[in-house]
Amino acid sequence: MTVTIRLQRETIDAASVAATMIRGDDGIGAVVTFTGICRSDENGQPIAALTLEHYPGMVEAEIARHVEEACQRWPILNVTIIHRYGRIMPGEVIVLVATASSHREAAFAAASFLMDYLKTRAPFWKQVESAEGTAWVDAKATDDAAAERWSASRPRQRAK
Amino acid sequence: MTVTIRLQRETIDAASVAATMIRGDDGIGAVVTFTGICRSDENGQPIAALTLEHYPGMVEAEIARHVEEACQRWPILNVTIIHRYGRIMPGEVIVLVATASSHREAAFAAASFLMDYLKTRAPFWKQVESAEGTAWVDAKATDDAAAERWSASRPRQRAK
Amino acid sequence: MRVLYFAWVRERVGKAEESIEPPAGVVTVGDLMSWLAARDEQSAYAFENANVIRAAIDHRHVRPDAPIKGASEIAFFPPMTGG
Amino acid sequence: MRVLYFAWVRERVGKAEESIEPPAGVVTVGDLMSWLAARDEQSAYAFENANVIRAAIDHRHVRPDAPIKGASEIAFFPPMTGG
Repeated sequence: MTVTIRLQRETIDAASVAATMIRGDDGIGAVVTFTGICRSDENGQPIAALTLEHYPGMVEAEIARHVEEACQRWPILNVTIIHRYGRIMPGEVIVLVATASSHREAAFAAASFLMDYLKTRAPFWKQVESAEGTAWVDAKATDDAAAERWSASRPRQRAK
Repeated sequence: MTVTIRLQRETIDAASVAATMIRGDDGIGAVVTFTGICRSDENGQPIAALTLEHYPGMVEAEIARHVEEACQRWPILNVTIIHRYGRIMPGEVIVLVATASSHREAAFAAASFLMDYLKTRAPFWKQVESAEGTAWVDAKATDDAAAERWSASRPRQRAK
Repeated sequence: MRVLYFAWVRERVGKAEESIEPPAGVVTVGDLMSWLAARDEQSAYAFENANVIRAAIDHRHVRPDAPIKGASEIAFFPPMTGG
Repeated sequence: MRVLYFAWVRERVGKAEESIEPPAGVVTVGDLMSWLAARDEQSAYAFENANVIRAAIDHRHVRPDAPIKGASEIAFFPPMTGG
């Protein structure tokens, strides 16, 4: 099993990742790749660019913890997560999550789980640049709800 | 919106599809790509190759109907489905489903829905070649169950 | 009426397609399977477990109780294993 | 103890990080936010809605009732908007 986690300022070459996902394991029958793309508008307003701030050190640790949890929940054979930071133009890939497994259910579930957690737990903050200046993007309640649905099926954590 | 459905004998270039998925719509924020890969074993037995038989004409019609249904259920902006037929070697891509939407939930759901239906409704039949000769692959009850889960949330069809 | 066979149904029947003219009493897809099975040993073998065989009329999946009237192409095949 | 600020918390506080030595009465993350907010106008503005601000101790998310004892790095930031 190969786990690749990369934070980078450079553009993401989604095409080259796909090819690497099935390497090293003949039992891989399914690969799910998610790419999150910078839209050209935010809440209906056209934007010029996004800037992503991140918390170096914690980002890697937080993503690694969620990859570990995904691997405990589903029989994952390879995982790649690449997340950009810095300035990103509309149409560019912000994040790529790819999961490989023997069967499709595990690959779909793990990719979806990892994305929900990246959205709500990985320390990144988006700022949009538009004609009206720059503004921090508000967190979405729908993203919290999406992440929350994975908690229902896991053993409850002890209250502190 | 662009819908691409392709049946082909040739290998699938998954990498080149990813790039085409965000073309033509600035509102695309999420692309989910599923690739189904020929494993080197089937039920624990090593295999030399797969051969996929299909029903030309019906395959295209059946896939188009399910793409249409996916577009009615979720706000999909682009869909690409490529399915191979003929002889396929271990490690090669058998099927590729890619969906693009503004948000990730729709892209994930539509890709998963389309794969479940391709598995159980699209007229393809797999034959494996191994040291013991050739054998038709049995349909899996788990695939039927996976496809069935989408029925619960849609209006029941009239009994005939 | 054209009949097509796929995968092991094709192999057992021994051909990929044929033209048939079933008698008036053959009304449904199920009737047609019984009628085909009664023709010869190979077809009998192909349709011996008729309940696992799927059918399509003019490129649409149908159940055994679907009427065949007006069909131009009927296909018989095992459960699908694509994807 | 190192304190880091991100996104609009950083902008409001006016710096990305600082070294602090809170008094003994500051036990939890919540206490620390109140103590920081009481220092100056900028910090007061940053922490005015303390309930929306998230915290991490040594790279792990924590709740406001988490004790800060033994922490070497505490970070404050708005809800995350990555992915």
